[in-house]
Amino acid sequence: MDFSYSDEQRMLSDSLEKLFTAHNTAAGGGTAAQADKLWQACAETGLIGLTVPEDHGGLAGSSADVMVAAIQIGRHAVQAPFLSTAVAGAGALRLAGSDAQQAQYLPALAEGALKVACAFGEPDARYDLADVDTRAAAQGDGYVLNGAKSVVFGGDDAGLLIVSARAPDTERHDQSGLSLYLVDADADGVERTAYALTDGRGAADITFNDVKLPATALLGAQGGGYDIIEAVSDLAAAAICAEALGALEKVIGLTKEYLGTRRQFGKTLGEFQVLQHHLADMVLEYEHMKSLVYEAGALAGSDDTVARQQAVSAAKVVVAEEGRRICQQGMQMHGGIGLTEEFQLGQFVKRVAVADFAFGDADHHIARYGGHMARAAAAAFGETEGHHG
Amino acid sequence: MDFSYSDEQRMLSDSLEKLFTAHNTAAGGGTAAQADKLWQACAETGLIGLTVPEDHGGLAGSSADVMVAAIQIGRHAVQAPFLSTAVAGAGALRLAGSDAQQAQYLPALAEGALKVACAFGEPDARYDLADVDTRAAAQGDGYVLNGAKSVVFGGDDAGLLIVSARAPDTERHDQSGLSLYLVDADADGVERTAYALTDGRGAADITFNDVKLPATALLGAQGGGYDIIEAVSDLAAAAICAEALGALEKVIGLTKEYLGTRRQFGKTLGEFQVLQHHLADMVLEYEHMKSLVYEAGALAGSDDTVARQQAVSAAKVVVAEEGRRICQQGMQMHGGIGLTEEFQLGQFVKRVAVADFAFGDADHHIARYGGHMARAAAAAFGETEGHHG
Amino acid sequence: MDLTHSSEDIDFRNEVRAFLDAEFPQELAEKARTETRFKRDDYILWQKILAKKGWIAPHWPKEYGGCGWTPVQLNIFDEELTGVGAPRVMPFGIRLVGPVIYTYGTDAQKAKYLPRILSSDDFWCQGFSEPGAGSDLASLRTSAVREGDEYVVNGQKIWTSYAQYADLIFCLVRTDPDAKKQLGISFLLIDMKSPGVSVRPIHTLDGSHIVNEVFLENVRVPVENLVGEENKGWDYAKFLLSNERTGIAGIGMIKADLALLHKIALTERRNGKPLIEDPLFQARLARLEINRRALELTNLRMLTTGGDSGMFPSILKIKGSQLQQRSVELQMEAVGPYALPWQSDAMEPSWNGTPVGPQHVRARAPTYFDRRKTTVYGGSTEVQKNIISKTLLGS
Amino acid sequence: MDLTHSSEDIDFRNEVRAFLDAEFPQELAEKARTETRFKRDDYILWQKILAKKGWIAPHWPKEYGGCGWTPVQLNIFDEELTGVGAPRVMPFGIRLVGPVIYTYGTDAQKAKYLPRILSSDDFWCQGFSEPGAGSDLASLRTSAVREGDEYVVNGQKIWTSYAQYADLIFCLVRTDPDAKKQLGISFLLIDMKSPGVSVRPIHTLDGSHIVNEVFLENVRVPVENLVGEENKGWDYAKFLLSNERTGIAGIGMIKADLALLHKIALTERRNGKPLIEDPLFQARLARLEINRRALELTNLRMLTTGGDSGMFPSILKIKGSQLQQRSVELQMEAVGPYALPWQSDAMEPSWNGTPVGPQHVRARAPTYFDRRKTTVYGGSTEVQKNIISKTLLGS
Repeated sequence: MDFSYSDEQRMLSDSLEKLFTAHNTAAGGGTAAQADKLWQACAETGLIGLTVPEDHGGLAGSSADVMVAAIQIGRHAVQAPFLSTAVAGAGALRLAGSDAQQAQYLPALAEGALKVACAFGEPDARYDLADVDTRAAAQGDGYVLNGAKSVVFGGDDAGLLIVSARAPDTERHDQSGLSLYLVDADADGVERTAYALTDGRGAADITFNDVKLPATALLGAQGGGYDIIEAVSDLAAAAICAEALGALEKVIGLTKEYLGTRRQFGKTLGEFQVLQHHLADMVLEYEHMKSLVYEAGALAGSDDTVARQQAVSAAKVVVAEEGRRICQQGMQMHGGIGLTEEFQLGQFVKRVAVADFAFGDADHHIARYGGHMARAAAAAFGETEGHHG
Repeated sequence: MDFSYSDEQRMLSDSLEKLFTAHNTAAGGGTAAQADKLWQACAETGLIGLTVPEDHGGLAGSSADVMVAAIQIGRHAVQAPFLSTAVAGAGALRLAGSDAQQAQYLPALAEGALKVACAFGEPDARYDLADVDTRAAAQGDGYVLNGAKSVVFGGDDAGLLIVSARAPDTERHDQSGLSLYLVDADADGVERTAYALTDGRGAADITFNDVKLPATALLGAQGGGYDIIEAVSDLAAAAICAEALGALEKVIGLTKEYLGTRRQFGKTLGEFQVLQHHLADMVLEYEHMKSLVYEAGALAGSDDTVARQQAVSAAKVVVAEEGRRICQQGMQMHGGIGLTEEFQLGQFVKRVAVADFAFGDADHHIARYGGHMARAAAAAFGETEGHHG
Repeated sequence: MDLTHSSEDIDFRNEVRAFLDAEFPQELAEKARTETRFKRDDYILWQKILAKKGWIAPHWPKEYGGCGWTPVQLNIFDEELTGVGAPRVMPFGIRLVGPVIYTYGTDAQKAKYLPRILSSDDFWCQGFSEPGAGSDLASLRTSAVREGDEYVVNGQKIWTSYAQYADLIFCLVRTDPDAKKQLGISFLLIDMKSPGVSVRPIHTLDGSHIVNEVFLENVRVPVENLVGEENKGWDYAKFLLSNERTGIAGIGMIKADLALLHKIALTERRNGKPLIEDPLFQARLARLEINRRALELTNLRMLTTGGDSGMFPSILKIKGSQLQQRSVELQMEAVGPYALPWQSDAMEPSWNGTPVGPQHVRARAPTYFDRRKTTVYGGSTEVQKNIISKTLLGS
Repeated sequence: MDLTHSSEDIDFRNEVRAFLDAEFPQELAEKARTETRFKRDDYILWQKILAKKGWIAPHWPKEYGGCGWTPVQLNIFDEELTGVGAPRVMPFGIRLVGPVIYTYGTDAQKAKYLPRILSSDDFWCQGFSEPGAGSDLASLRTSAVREGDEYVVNGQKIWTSYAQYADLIFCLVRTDPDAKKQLGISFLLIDMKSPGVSVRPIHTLDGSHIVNEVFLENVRVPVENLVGEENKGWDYAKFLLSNERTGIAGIGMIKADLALLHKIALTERRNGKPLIEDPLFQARLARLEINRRALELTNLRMLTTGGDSGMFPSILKIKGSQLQQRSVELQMEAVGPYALPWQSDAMEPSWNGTPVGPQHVRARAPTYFDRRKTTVYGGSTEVQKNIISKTLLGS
C-alpha cells in the first residue's frame, strides 16, 4: 500500500512542470505554431508515447503514469490533445491492435507525427456507448461506413480516427454487434465540423458518408468492439479526472491566495469565519477526491473489469459533483473578478466543467457504480423476500 | 391573495395557545387522567370537531383551519390523537359516510367520546396505499375481514377503526378493488399491539382474524375506497406538515436563544459568523417551507385532485428534507445539551422526525410530484422525438 | 387566508397577455427563442413600446407616470413579460436612479431626467462598485472635489453593466475625505460624454460583454448634478439598494428558465425515455420546481403582508439567485455531452458559423457561467446572510 | 504508487479472522446481530479475551505491551473487529490515558496503572468537559487546591461517557487560578470511589444512558496522582486529544453500518423491487459508498504517507463523522414507516416486550439520534474546520 509517486513518476511530473511552465500553457492555447512546438516538445519528453510499448518507441507507462501526467496537464491548463491521442488513441491501438497495426501507427503516434481520435459518441446516444447507429457494411474485401459521431475529443485535427460501428443487421443497442474501425480522417466521405470545447481544446462532430475502408481497417475482432470501447473510455475518464484534480488544485490555491490578500470591511477575506469554512470544505472534498482519482489512475488499466469500473465511476462521480461545487465556491469567493476572462481562475474552472460532462456524467457513473454495488450486495447476502409478512 | 389568518383563525390559534400552555403539553404526554382531561378540553374548544359539519356538532372548519390548529399542536408538542381522530377519522367519515353513518359517529367524535383511527398502511406496503392485502369477503348480509395493518396513528386507543380492504377476487395492487370498512376496535378477532411513536403519540399494529362485520360497516361505495384513502391521507399529510412547521418554529427559536446566551471562547455563540449563517439558512428554509405548508393547508381539502396532490407533496418533500436538516443544524448548534432528553429541543426534533416518515416520505412525494410535473410538461409542449438525428 | 388569485388579478393577467400578443415584436420573440443576446437597440425598441402603453414604470407613483398596480399585479406583469422572453427593462433608469430622483431630486432634476428615463431617450448605468469596494461599498475612493460650480471627479468604477451603451451614469463619490466611511459620500449624475470619462470592457467567462470598468479622470460635473445634499449620498444609495433587492428574486426569469428546461427534458432522452421521466433527473427537476413554488408563494406572501420583518428581501434574494443558478445548471446537465462544445459566439446576432447540435444546446454552458454572478451582485449571498442573522440576533 | 494490500497484510487479515472465528463469543455476536446494547460486562469480557491474545493495545510501544503493527495493519485489525460486531475497546484506558501515563507518568504510575489498563481490571472514564467548557475546553473551572500531600478537588464534569461503570477518572483541573487560561491546568487521576465523587446519569435522545455528570465535592486526591508537572496539564491533554482524533474517522464502524444497510436495502421493497434497485435510493446509497471508499483511501493515504499536513486528522474526523451519521440516516430512510415506532427499550438486554416489525427496524430511529453526537464530540465539525482553515491561511 503506497500512495506516493515512484521516482520515475516524480521525474515525469517534474519534467512536465518545467515543460509546461516554459511554454506558458496557462496563458491559453496560443498560435498554431506554438501548439505544434509544444506538441513536439511533449513527444520528445515521451509524454505522447507514455503508454506505448517500448518496442514501438514509447515508455510503456501504466495508467498511474498517465494520471501523474494528466494532473500536470490540468494544473497547467494544457490544451494539447494528450487525452485523445496519448490516452484514448494509444489505448485503443494497444488493447485491440494487431502487431501490424501497432507497428504501423504507434511509433508515429509516439513521435508526435500522428494524432488519433476515438469517435465513439453519437448525437442521440448521450453516454450509452452501445447506442451506436453508425454502420459498417461488408463490401468486397473491406467495409463501407455510414453514420455520424459527435463531440469527438481531438477530432478536429486527428489524422486517424478510431470509429465504433455496428454490423448492419444488428439492433441499435446490441453490444455484440459493435466493432472498431481505423479511418483516415482525410478519406473521401469523412466530413468534420471542428470546434473548441469549453476549456479550449479541439473537438469535432464527424459524419461518414459511404466511406470505403480496406479489410485492414478492422481493429480487434469483429463484434468484439464493446469491451474495448468501454476500456478505452475508462482510460479517458480516469485521465480527465486527474486533469480536473490538477485544475482544482489551482482553483483552491488561487482562492486561498485571494482570501489572504483581498481586504473588505477592514479585514482580509480570510479573516471571515464563513469564508474560512468554505475553504476548509473545498479542501476537505479535494483531499478525498484525490484519493479516488489516485485509485482510478491505478486501476484504469486493470484486467479486473468490475474493479476498474467501480474505481473509475467513483472518481468520476466525485469529480463531477464535488469538482463543480468547489469551482462554484471558488468563483463565489473571488466575487466579480472570478467571473472574468482575464483572471486565470476561469480557465481552471472551465477545465473542470469539461471533466464534468465528458466520458459519462455523474448520473451515468452513479448508475454504473450502483449496479455493481447492488449485485455485490445480492451476492453477499443472497436475494431475500419481503420480510414483514 | 391573502396569506394572513382570518379573525376566526386567529381566535382559534390564540385559544389553543392558551389551552396547551395551561395544560403544559410541552412537558410530555402526562398521565392517562391528564390526557383525558386535555382531550375533553380540546373537545370543548371545538378542536376535535373542527371539520365536522355543524349539524353534527362541529365547526365545519376547512383544511386551512386544520392547519392553523396543527401549527399550535406542533408548537406545543401535543400528543393527543388530533391527527387520527379529528383530521383523518373525521375526514373519512365526512367524505365517504352516508347520512346515517355521519349521524351515528360524528357527534360522538366531536364531543370527544369516540376516538377514530384510519388503518390504511400494511407491513409490506411501504407508502403504497393501493398495496393492500387485507381482504373483506362478503358473508351473508355482511363481511368477514382478515389481514394486518401497521403503524396506525391513534390505533392504540381508538374505539372505531376505518380499515381499507380489498375484495377477495382482486389483485394485490388493484385500486378499484378497495373499499373502506368501519370496524369496532373491540370486536372479536381484532388484535392490536399498541406502542408509542418517536414523538410519544400512540399508534398500533392491528390484525384482523375473521372479524365479522355487518352490512352497515361499508363506508362509501364498494370498490370506491382508493380515492377516499388518498384524500384522507393527504389531509393527514398536510396536517402533519403544519405540526412540523410549528415544531420547527420552536427548534429555531430555541437555537436562536441558545446562540444569544451561550458563551464560548469569550463570545456568545451568536457572534461566530459561521453559526450566524447556519441560523440564517435555517430561517431561510423555514420561511419557504411555511409558504408551502400554507398552500398545502389551503388545498388539502380541494376537489381538484391534481392541485391537491401537488401542493401536499411539495410541502411534504420540503418538510421531510429541509425539516430534517433544520433539526440537525439545531441539534448541532446546541452541542451536547441538544441531544439530551431533559432539554426541550428533543421533543420538537422528534416531532419533525415523525412528520418525515408519516403519510409518505420524501421519495414517495417527489415521485408523485414529478409524475404530475412530467404529465403537465408533456401536455404543454407535446411529446417530442429524438432531436439530434 | 385565500391563496387564489382574485378575478381582478385574472382579468389583469389577460389584459397583459393581450397586449403582448399584439405588441411584442416578432423579431424580439425570435431572438428570445434562439437565445440570441439582446443589444442596445433591442432594449430601446421594447422599452419604447412599453412607454407608449404607459407601462414602462408601473411601480412609480402615479403622478410621475406609474400605474397604481398592486404588488400582486406587478408580479403578474413581470411574469408575463419574462414568460414571452421580452428583454428585461433596464433597471438603471427605471428601477434605480428614477426613484432616487423623484424622491430626493430637485424640481429641475425631475423635469430634466424623469421624462427621458420614461421615454428611454437616456440610457443610464450605475457607478457604485470600485476595484477595492465590492460588498464593502462604503470603502469607495472615487473623489469629487468642489471647484466653483463644478465637482472635479477622479477615480474608477468597476462591474458597470452596459456602460458601453450608457448616456449617463449615477455615481457614488467621496466628497469629504476626512469623514467616517459612510458620511463623506455624495450621489452625482454624470454625462458619459464628459471629457475624462472612458470605458474599458470586461469580458466574462460566459463569453459576453456586459460589464465594464469606467475611468473618471478630472471629469468636471456641474453642481446641479448633485442629488440631495452633499455627503448624504449613502442614505440615497441605501434607499436605491433596497429597491434593487425586491426585484432580484427573479421569479419571472426562473419560470421562463424552467419552461425551457421542461422542453429540453422532454426532448433529450436517457435509457430510451425522455429525460423528464428518468427517475434521477425527474427528482432533481421536481425538487427545483418545488423550490420555485416556494419562492413564488413566499414572494407573494411578502408582497401581500408587507413581510414579517426586514430580512425578507434577503431571504428572497438568496433563494431567488440560487434557483436562477440551479435552473440553468439543470439545463446544462440535461444536454449531457452537448454541454461541452463552446458556442458562446453563436449567441451573438452577428454570428454566421455552423452550430453544433440542436438549437437548445448552444447557450447552456455560457448561461451556466453567466448565472454565477447572481449570488455575487446586488449584495452577495454572504452579505445577505449577515443581514438575516443580524435581524435575528441583533448585533 | 501501489494501492493493493501486500501479501503480508493479507496474511495478517487472515490471522485476525481466524482469531475472531475462534474467540469472538457467540453471546456477543448474538447481541450485535440483534443490535442489543452492550453493557459493562460485555466490554470487559471481550477486552479480556483480547488481552489474553496480547492484542488489547496494539498501537502501544512494544515495551509496554503493544504489537508493533504497521498503520495499515492497525486499520485491518479495527476493520475486522467492527466487521463481526465486536464491542469497541473502551478508549479511555487504552487509547487515552494509557499513552499519557507511559509518556509522561512516573515509574510508579506506570507500574500501578498500565497493567490494570491492559487487563481491563480498571475501567476508566474521562473528565475533561464541563458545563461551561465544551469546545472551549480551556475555560474549565474545576479546581484542585494543594493541601499537604493532597489536592482538594471541587467542580463538575459533564458528558462523561460510562462514568457509571468507571473505577477511575482522569481529569483536567485548574491548579493555578491566576494563570492564563491554558497555563494553570493540571492532569489528575482520581479514584471514583473517593468520598465526594458522585455520578448523575444524562439520558440522551436515543433513549440510552452513556453519558453522565460527575460532581466532585472536596475530593481528596493524593499528589502522587498528578501526571507530569503541575500546570502543564494542557500539554498532556493536547497529546491525548491528538490520539483521540486519529481513530475517530470510524471506518470500521461505517463499513459495518453499510453492510447492515445493504442487508436492509435488499430486504425492504419499493414499487415491487428491492430498495437497493430503486433508482433514487440506489443513487443515495452509491454516493455514500463512494464517500466511504474515499474516506478509507484517504485514511490509508494519511497512514502511509504520514499525512501531507496537520489538517489531516480534522479532514478525517469531519468526513468520518458525516458518514457515520449518513449511513444510519439511510438505514432509517430504508425502513420507511417502520422508522416511526419508538423501540429504544427493545435494544436493552433486559427488555421482554413485543417488538414491532422485523428485527432490523428497531434500532433505526434511536441510532439516528445517537449518531448526531459524532459531529459534536471529539472537537465539533466547526472546530475542525477552524483547524483546517488555520492550517491553510495561517491565523
